[in-house]
Amino acid sequence: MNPVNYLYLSALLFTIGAAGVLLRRNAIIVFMCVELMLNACNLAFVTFSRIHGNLDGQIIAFFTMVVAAAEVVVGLAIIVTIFRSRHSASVDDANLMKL
Amino acid sequence: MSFLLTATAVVPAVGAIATAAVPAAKKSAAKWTALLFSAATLVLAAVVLGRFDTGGPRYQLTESHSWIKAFGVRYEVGVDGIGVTLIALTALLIPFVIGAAWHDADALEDTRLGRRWRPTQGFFALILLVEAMVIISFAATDVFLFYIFFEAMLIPMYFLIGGFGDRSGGNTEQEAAKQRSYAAVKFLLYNLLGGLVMLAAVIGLYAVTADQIGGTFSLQEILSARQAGKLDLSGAGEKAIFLGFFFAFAVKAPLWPLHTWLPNAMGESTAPVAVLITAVVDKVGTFAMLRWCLQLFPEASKWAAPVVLVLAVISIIYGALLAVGQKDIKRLVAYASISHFGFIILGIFAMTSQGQSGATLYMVNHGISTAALMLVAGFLISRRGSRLIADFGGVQKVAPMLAGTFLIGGLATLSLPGLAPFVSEFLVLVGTFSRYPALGIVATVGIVLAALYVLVLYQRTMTGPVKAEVEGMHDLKVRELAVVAPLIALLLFLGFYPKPVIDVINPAVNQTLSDVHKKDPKPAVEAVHTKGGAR
Amino acid sequence: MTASATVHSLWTTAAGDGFKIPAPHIEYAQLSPVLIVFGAAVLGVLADAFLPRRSRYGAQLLISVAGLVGAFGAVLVLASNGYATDKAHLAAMGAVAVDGPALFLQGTIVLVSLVAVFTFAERRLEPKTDGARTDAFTAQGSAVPGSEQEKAATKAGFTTTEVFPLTLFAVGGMMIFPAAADLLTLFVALEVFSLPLYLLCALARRRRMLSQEAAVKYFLLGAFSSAFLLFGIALLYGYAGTVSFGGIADVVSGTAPMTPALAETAGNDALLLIGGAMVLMGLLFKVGAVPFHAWTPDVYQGAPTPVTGFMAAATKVAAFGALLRLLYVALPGLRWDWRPVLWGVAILTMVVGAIVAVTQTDVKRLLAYSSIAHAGFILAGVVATTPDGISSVMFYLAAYSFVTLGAFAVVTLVRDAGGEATHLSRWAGLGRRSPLVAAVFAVFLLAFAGIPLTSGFAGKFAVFKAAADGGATPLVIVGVLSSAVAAFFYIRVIVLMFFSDPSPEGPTVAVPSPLTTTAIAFGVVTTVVLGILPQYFLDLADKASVFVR
Amino acid sequence: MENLIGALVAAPLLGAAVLLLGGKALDRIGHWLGTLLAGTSFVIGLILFADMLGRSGEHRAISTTLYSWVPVNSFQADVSFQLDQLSMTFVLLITGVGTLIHLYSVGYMEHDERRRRFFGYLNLFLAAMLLLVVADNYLLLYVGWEGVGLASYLLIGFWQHKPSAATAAKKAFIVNRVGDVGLSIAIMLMFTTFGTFAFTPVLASADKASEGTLTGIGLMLLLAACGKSAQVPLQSWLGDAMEGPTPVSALIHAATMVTAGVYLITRSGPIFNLAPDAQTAVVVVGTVTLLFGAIVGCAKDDIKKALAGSTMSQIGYMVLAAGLGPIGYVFAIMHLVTHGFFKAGLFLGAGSVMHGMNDEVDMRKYGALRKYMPITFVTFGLGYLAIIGFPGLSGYFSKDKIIEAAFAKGGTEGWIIGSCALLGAAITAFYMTRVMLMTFFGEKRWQPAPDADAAPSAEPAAEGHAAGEMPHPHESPWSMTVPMIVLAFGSVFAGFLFNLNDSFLKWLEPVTGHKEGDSPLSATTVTATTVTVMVIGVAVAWLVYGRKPVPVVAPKGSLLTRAARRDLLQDDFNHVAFVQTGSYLTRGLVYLDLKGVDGLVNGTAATVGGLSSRMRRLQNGYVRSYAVSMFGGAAVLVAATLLMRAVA
Repeated sequence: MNPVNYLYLSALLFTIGAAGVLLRRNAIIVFMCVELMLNACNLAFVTFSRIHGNLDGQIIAFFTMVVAAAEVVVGLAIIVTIFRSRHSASVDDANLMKL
Repeated sequence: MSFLLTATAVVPAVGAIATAAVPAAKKSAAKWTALLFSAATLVLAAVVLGRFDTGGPRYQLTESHSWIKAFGVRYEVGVDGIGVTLIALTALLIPFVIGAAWHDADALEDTRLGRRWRPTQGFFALILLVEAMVIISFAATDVFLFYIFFEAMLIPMYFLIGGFGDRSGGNTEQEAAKQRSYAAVKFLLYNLLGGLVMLAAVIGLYAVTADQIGGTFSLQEILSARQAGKLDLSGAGEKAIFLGFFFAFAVKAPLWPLHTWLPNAMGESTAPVAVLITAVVDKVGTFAMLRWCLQLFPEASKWAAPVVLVLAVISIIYGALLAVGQKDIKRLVAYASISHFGFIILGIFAMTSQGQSGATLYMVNHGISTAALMLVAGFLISRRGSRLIADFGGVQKVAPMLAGTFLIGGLATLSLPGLAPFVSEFLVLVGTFSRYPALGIVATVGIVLAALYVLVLYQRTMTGPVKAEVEGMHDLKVRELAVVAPLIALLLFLGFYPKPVIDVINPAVNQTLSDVHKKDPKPAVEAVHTKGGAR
Repeated sequence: MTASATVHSLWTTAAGDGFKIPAPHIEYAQLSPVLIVFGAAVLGVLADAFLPRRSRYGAQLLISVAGLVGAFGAVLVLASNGYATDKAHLAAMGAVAVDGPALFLQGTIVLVSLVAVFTFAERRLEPKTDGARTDAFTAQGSAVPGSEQEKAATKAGFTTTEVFPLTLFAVGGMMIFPAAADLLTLFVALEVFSLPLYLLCALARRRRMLSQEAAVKYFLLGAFSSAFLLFGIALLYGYAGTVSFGGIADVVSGTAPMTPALAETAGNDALLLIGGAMVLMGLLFKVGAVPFHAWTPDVYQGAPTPVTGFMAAATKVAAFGALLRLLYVALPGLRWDWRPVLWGVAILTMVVGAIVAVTQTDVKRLLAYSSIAHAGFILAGVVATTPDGISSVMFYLAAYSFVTLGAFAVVTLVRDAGGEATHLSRWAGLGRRSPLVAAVFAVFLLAFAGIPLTSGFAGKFAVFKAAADGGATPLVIVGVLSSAVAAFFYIRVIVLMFFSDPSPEGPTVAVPSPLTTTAIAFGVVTTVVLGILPQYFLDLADKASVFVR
Repeated sequence: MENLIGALVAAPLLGAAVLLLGGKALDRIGHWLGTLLAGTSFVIGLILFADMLGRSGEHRAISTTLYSWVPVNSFQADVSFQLDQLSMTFVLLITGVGTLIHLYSVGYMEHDERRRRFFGYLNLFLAAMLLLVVADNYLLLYVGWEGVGLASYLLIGFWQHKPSAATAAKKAFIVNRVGDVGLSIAIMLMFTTFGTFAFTPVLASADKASEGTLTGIGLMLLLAACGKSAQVPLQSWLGDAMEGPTPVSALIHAATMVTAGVYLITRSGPIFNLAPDAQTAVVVVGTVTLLFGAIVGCAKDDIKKALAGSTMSQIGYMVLAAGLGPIGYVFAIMHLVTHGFFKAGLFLGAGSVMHGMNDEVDMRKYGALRKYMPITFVTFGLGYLAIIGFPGLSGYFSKDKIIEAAFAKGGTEGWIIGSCALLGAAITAFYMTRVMLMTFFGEKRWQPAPDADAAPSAEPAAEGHAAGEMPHPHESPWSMTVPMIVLAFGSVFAGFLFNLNDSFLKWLEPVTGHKEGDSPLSATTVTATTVTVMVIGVAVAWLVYGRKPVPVVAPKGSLLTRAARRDLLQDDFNHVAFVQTGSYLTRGLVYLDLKGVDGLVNGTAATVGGLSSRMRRLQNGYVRSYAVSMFGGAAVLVAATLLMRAVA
């Protein structure tokens, strides 16, 4: 099967993720969509690694997972604090600062 | 290499620091420090004038050090006849400005604000700072060096206008403050815009020289390179660069229609500061046209001359007409100055020796005459606490000396023969007429309007029955007389014996003209010279 | 099919005996600046974990300062040993570059961070709580704003000393960022300095709601952009089969040895262009270029002011460093594709930054927009694509960062009951009440406005000159005009401070400890020195303007 | 000898400097000092005159160069003097009459606390006027030209607290400025044409220049002359100039300054001779003015204004003569001198009358004064006879010559201007007789003195008199009568002496040149006609004002009379044509400057501001919209990159 299809898939996933970021209000879900985008990237990396026949892409995938994990830690921490102080995880409620 | 010019600029700078350093309590000490340093500068300027050899090389007392290699910038100073004259003028006027401004900062003193708040010190320090920067820009022979001080000058001026401005504007104190800061901001923005446009042009100039002789800003190098044919500064690009330069200078000068900042600035600042603006700082603009526009871009200058001349004539008439229409003494003088700057620019771009010598002489005379008129006007205004012409009347009855000096200042402004400005104005007119008769004639009409605005001003303020508010007005004090009298004496002297100044200016003008490859037009017929009289 | 075969063979050989994967060779000495900072950061974490609360502050301050000073020393040593010039090369298996730009920018970042740490450690501005001096950071990040818990924490005099190690981690990341020689390192470094910054933003002592909101916005948008960056990396990898800048450049220029797979992907320019654009976007987000600037004002306003200063200064340096390296080392072959695009971005950034700033009413937001405008000016230098361009940008960054730090440091001083008084109207008449502070701020503003004899002018001139030489005259003209607009709002602040009368219940100017004073003084000195005698530093930037690959 | 020329100017200049700068200490002797210095320069003048007579016709002119004034390459102006017969004539007139009027002023200004300053101004005037006539180049002449203008300005407005005086002074200066434009342009034209503007070379090489240029120069000089000499169309200021103290009117606005225009034209003779069109213009101006002034003179009840009108008309004669070229120059100057005597005398007489009549100027409130001020009556009477050209008196000779010359112009225009000149003579006789009758004859029509501030144009108490008291006419002190007597002598005998075997003609000819015109009428015919019309004029005047009493309140009068009272609507015209349009123009420009030029700038600023606040709204605080902008940005970025590649 032609590996290029995996690329299409990853592009699709990336787009879905991006769309989610733009459309969803709940900070957690927005953040999950970002994670989805990262995973789309991983898929792309692995596919390309397969195409090129070298391991760099797969290694990078591992790095990405680690970074994503770290991001989750920090992100959730922040989101949780703001949820606690506002009793809402909707990103639209967080607009004290504007103009 | 002589450090004389640098010294002349450094002394006032040091003076500024010294003045600023005077403790808060010692107001008068600060004033005397400032006066002392300005006097010292005057002495140095006199030495410079003395050391300047009219027969000598074009640029004298030169000095050259590497400064910012990366930008091809050198610290290069040197003066030709034009520069040295204007440096002398600056150094001459500042002591009078300081003397006239003696009490201008007192109103701002406020012990509640603690010892950090030292307006007097700040005020006089700023004046000296301006002097230093102006002197450097007159002496600079490096485009970049000139540009830096041309721009930096704005900041102290800005504070002088906005921070130490006239408190008699508007009906309330708040209104006055609003007008002041409006004027200051307008002044700064106009000139900053001009400066930034010039910055682009400066960079462009660097790019051009970089292509041909390896980037340099040194006037000497550029001129010699052109002489040697290594550098060709003529073409569309250079025209654009010229326009960049000219725009900045036209704003500073100011030339119609870029003039509207001047009436605000002069109206809202105290008379001495107004003098500083119109008699000293603005001269940098016209001076720069002579030194930078014409010498760097002769071709472009000739190309632009017709338009510039028309604008200049418009300035002359327009400024005069608006002066006639003013209700505010200071604004009237401001518009008169616009008219006069029109004459100066006219003379510069007529590209005849009479025109340019006249223009340079005009810068000097206008400096002195406006100083005389404006300072007296300042004394008048400070007495009445208003600058509206309508608030005065019959002053000559109660304060004849004030009225007299005011009248003489006014007569100088309308360039009455026998007073200095006449010589320069006539030279400009002749110089223009001999190449552009039509423009010369239109410009000549300006002298009628000048008579109109000056005499109407004098009539409304000084003559007629004595107004009640004017009754108690006291005549000029000794300090004030000491400030005005020398200026008037100078006006008379230069009116009847301008030769010394002309002899300094003329060689430089001739060199400039030869840069531009322009010769004075020949007379139509060869006159028979039977005997003496005018040769 | 063949490709898959090779992969299988790879596996099999790897599993087979007698096959050793060589251990990577790391030049620790040449990476010492970064390592020292990270070491200090780890040490800080340990200190926070084990030291008693009272002694943490001192220890943290000591560690951070020592670490940064050490790092700076290391940078100097490397530079003096010629690693900036002839010995420049790629260290750590080609992951990190040790060359002129890297060292120059690392030095700048370290110095900036050192000054920033001073402002972090300032403890005289906030009113004491029960005798305990407090700083700009919340007593307990996890406590809900206004809750009992928070009150208790404040009462107990808790302080968030974690900010120091966090800062050090961020600094470490920033130091790698401009030195990263392959896209992976670039991405990791980005995250390493971004994540701590997200947290730092959330830790303000006053106005915590704003602070947290800023953190959320910064985090979400940051993550979003880094996702783009990563996808861009993926595409570039897909195009070139490698993530090392040099490698990509070779493939682009076609000098790389061709495998059939590579021949196939390298033929597909879409991969290259889209990937390049996405990576570019990730970096432009960090420098705050329009249209990726939206986060800047909100985050600058919400974050604790010392953190804002640190971000505004250091992040810009790092991000622009990375941008330069990417464009000059990895994608020089695409110059004709990205230059026009960056032209557009630069113009947009200058204009939007300058214009929107005109109507700002909050000092921090004002400075945010001004930083956007400045990003535009720097971009003008970036697109010059000449050695001059590189050096001028680096000089500008150095000059700009210290001015920015100083400016924000001054902002921390002007306070009223509610903490810092950042609304412009509150600054009216400051020049009367405390002329010195106002004068200093005026100096910074004039530097921002690019008035001659300040570092701002030298930098602006250098950048515009480079741009003009690089044939970007229109950029120069737009830049000049937008600086005129920009001048307007800087001047407005000066007018406010000096020409308008102080309101009776106006804010007071707190007297800072030597720490902040040093920071401000440092700002003033650099502003003046770089303004009047820039030659030495210009030479430095010039010598250090060659990328290794 | 040459150096004395400088002294000639220096003496009064010194006086001016001392009197104006010197403090109150000088108040007591100031007036005598001023008079002394005026006298000094008169004496110097006499010495130079004697010296000049010592030399033969061609070599009488002397010149000296003090120093180089404005040397700019080919533009070389020197401060250098030239004293030839023409200049000498003026020098003597100026210093002579000047000294007398100084003396007169001693008495006249006795009660004015600013007398010292008055004498300072008078001296300043003398200096400037002398500089004007001894300058040897047009630029230096310009200095004197404006100097006298300044002195005139200061003296007309001497009583500055009177708005009318201040206004009159300003008006005089500004109208003169219009003339100065002409002079400036003329000088520029000379410089561009000849490369110099010194009399000798310019006049010597005039024939080399094209006629067009010369005509241009001539017309410009004429414009200048019109300004200074109150010729139509720039005459409007002279009437108002009577606001000044009477001695001033006598010296400046009758005897000397106003004749400067005639000097200028005569001096520039060689140019005009080669520019017939310019000459025609001069003649026309002169003719029109002489009638204009005469008509105005008929209608005025203010004695000084009436005399002013007459001055205007007399100068009209001179200009007319000067316009005739070589046949007229000499007579123009001759009439100028004789007029200097009798008109000065008349003004001083008028001053003396006012002095005695509580500064009343309205002739309708005079009458029968001959009994009360005999000396004044006699001197004034002699002056009167002189001006109407009573046979044997000076006016008779000079005016008669001019009329002859006018006819001698030949052709139709000769007839026209000749008859105009005759008509003028008739009218002169009429209005002067009118003045005479209304002032000295008939019965008393005196009115109680109006209180000082309500006085129409009354000069402030020259002699303290309470409001409401009847005037008690009396003869003036000797310091005033003596000058009048001397001038009377002048007005009687000057003409006769000048014509004694054409001495004056011989005297001036070397400078101005002279040629006899071929008059269609014999000299005797002309003379006879002149006398006849004079008699007619007198008779008519006697019929109107002599036989029946003069009403104290002026009758409504014919349309012409009313127009003449208003200076033939000249001021009204100026008001509409220049003042009003001008003020509209300036007001319009002020508005334009504010709203237009300045508004444009502020408008730009406002636009930026508006743009800014609009763009601000994009920053709406919603993370997701930020994200959208980023996403969009990224999309654009990608698209752009691809596009670049596509176009490349």
